[in-house]
Amino acid sequence: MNDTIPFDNDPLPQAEPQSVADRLAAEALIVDVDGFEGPLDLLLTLSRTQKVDLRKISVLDLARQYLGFVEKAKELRIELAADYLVMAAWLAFLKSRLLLPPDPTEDGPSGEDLAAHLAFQLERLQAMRNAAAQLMARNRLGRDIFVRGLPETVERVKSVTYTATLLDLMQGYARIRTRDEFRPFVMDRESVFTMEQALERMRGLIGFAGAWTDISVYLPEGWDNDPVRRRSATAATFAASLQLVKEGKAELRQPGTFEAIELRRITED
Amino acid sequence: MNDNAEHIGKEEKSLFAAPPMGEQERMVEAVLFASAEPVTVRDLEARMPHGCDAAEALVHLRKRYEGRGVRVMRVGDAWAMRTAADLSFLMQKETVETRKLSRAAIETLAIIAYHQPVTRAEIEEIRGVAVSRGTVDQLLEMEWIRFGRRRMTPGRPVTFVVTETFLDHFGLENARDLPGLKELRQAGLLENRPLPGTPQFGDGEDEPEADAGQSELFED
Amino acid sequence: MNDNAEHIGKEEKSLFAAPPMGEQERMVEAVLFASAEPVTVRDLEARMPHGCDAAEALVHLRKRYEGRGVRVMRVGDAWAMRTAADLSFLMQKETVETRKLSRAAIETLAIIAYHQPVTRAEIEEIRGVAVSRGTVDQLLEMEWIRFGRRRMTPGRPVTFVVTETFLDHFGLENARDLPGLKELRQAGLLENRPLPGTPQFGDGEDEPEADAGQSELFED
Repeated sequence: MNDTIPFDNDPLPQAEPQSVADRLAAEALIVDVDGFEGPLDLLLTLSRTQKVDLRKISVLDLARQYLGFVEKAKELRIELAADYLVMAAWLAFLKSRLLLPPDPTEDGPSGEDLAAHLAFQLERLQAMRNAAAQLMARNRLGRDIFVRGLPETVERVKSVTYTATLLDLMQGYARIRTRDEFRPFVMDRESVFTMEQALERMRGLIGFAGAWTDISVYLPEGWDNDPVRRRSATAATFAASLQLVKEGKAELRQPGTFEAIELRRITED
Repeated sequence: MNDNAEHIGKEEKSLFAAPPMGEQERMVEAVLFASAEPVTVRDLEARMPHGCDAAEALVHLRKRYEGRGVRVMRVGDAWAMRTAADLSFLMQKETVETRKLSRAAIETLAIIAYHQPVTRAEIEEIRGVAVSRGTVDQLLEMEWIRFGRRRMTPGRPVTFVVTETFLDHFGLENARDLPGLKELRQAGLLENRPLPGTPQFGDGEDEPEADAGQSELFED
Repeated sequence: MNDNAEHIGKEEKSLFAAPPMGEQERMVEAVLFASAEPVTVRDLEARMPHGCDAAEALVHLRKRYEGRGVRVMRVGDAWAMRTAADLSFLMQKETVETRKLSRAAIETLAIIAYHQPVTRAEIEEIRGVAVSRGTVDQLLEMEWIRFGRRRMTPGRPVTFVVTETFLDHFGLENARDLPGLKELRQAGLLENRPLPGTPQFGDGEDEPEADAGQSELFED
């Protein structure tokens, strides 16, 4: 790359463009400064005045042109954005590096390396611009190429498949067939005489029990024929009797094992 | 000629002969493809270079698409391209979702399988709950049950039986292969012991009925 | 066979041979024809009967439409039918007014297309100017670019890549077909060359990823 940067011994120390046409062009550039997309864009435009392949561009010339442009802008009191000035400073530095013989004590990249990089950046930007132009010039959808005018939408059909296994089936059947066996326990109220019922009945009757009386006398009517009903009524009446004894309203006695249980009221005096 | 036609503007073209029929056919093809609505012959010709015969191009185009996945169709007095009717299934994206049959459906199905032929009233008696129309319809639709002979009782109620599809699905040779209550119990599907004296289906008493069912299982 | 195939459910169909290639070609034709969007081979096969080879059917179909008014075009991993470019003069009616893109947007788009995956900093480095948020947003909104993988460098910057919509719009089969891509690469103009003397992150580290760029273009 180095050989592509000609070190012309340009006698003109200042950055003035060489011809009237160039000068006019530079002024046109300044007027148009807002139209540039940054310093690189400006450099690329300036490089066109060299009318050479970007690979053979004279970066030194370009730096001069740019610095001249910035000078001119200052004279015309045109405010340049900061990045234009940063580029100007950098190009001034590059220019000095390119013009002065390399200082062996200094490290860092040589002027040639920096110049080559700038040339590369310009070439790459130009290449991208060309590519963009080529891209935009392609046959484009909606302008040159067209899609189906009446697209058919894909209908989404959701179908549901139901499944069941033989086990499901058998379990289902088993569930139904055994429902009776599984039914919750419910007392058969028909044949049950509760203690509460017996107690209520006995409270009403106890007043008359001045003498010892067999508690079977207190069984409600109609509960002594059916054995199931009699059992329930007997148990309830006995439990109610115990309750009355507990309350101190009656006393109980049983003369002997399996003999009749007798009840008598306690008179309060 | 073909190349020329592309480089010469519309106005100049009219000075020359119309493009060859093959080219006209391509034009009609592209317009019909890209147009959002059917296009009349007049519209076609208005868009095509001077001297074109859209009607003739359409005849060729139509022939070209015969038997293809796309058809050239007449819509009123206009023309349009449409996908072939027999390929309409491609325009649907099917998603199949597998769901478990509801408990009501399984129970109804089980009763039909074990007691067929069985009437709706009998199913309700066994389940102890009304059988919804949807449940029976679903099973009919799945082709797991079908109507059997009418019962020769007052009202001549319709009966239900299971189908061959049902047997296929459950891997049964016939409905008699369904395990009886005894086997269900042995398999641990029934845990408690039955109350003494409760008549059991599939235990002896039901056999003749089940047998009768089988004979008419695949009647038509 | 054909008739049968239509009456048998999808699962059972797999037991039979796939439809003949001519039939498969018709199916692909119908699906591509009906869709305005490119359709992937995978989508095609998902919609076609089991055992179909959409890729092979596409080869036949593409040949069949060669030179027609409508073309079968590849767009990345997908396929679409589009009118032939030389017939655009017939389509004034269908022409879509595209939003005019700014010069910055066009350049940014080109840089993303040619350098993808590329970070915002890299775009700015190439253009020598900051990329405005609006420019990127516009391209994202048009679905011409999307976010790619994050770069494995400090800050894990996001990258941009072009989309299938981009390819479709510009009639590109894939991003490798970008005009002049090979020449640009050979000229070293797609390299991310750092300014001499400045340490650059991800030197070398990025190379394999940049290479992978083309292949991972349509990663999911």
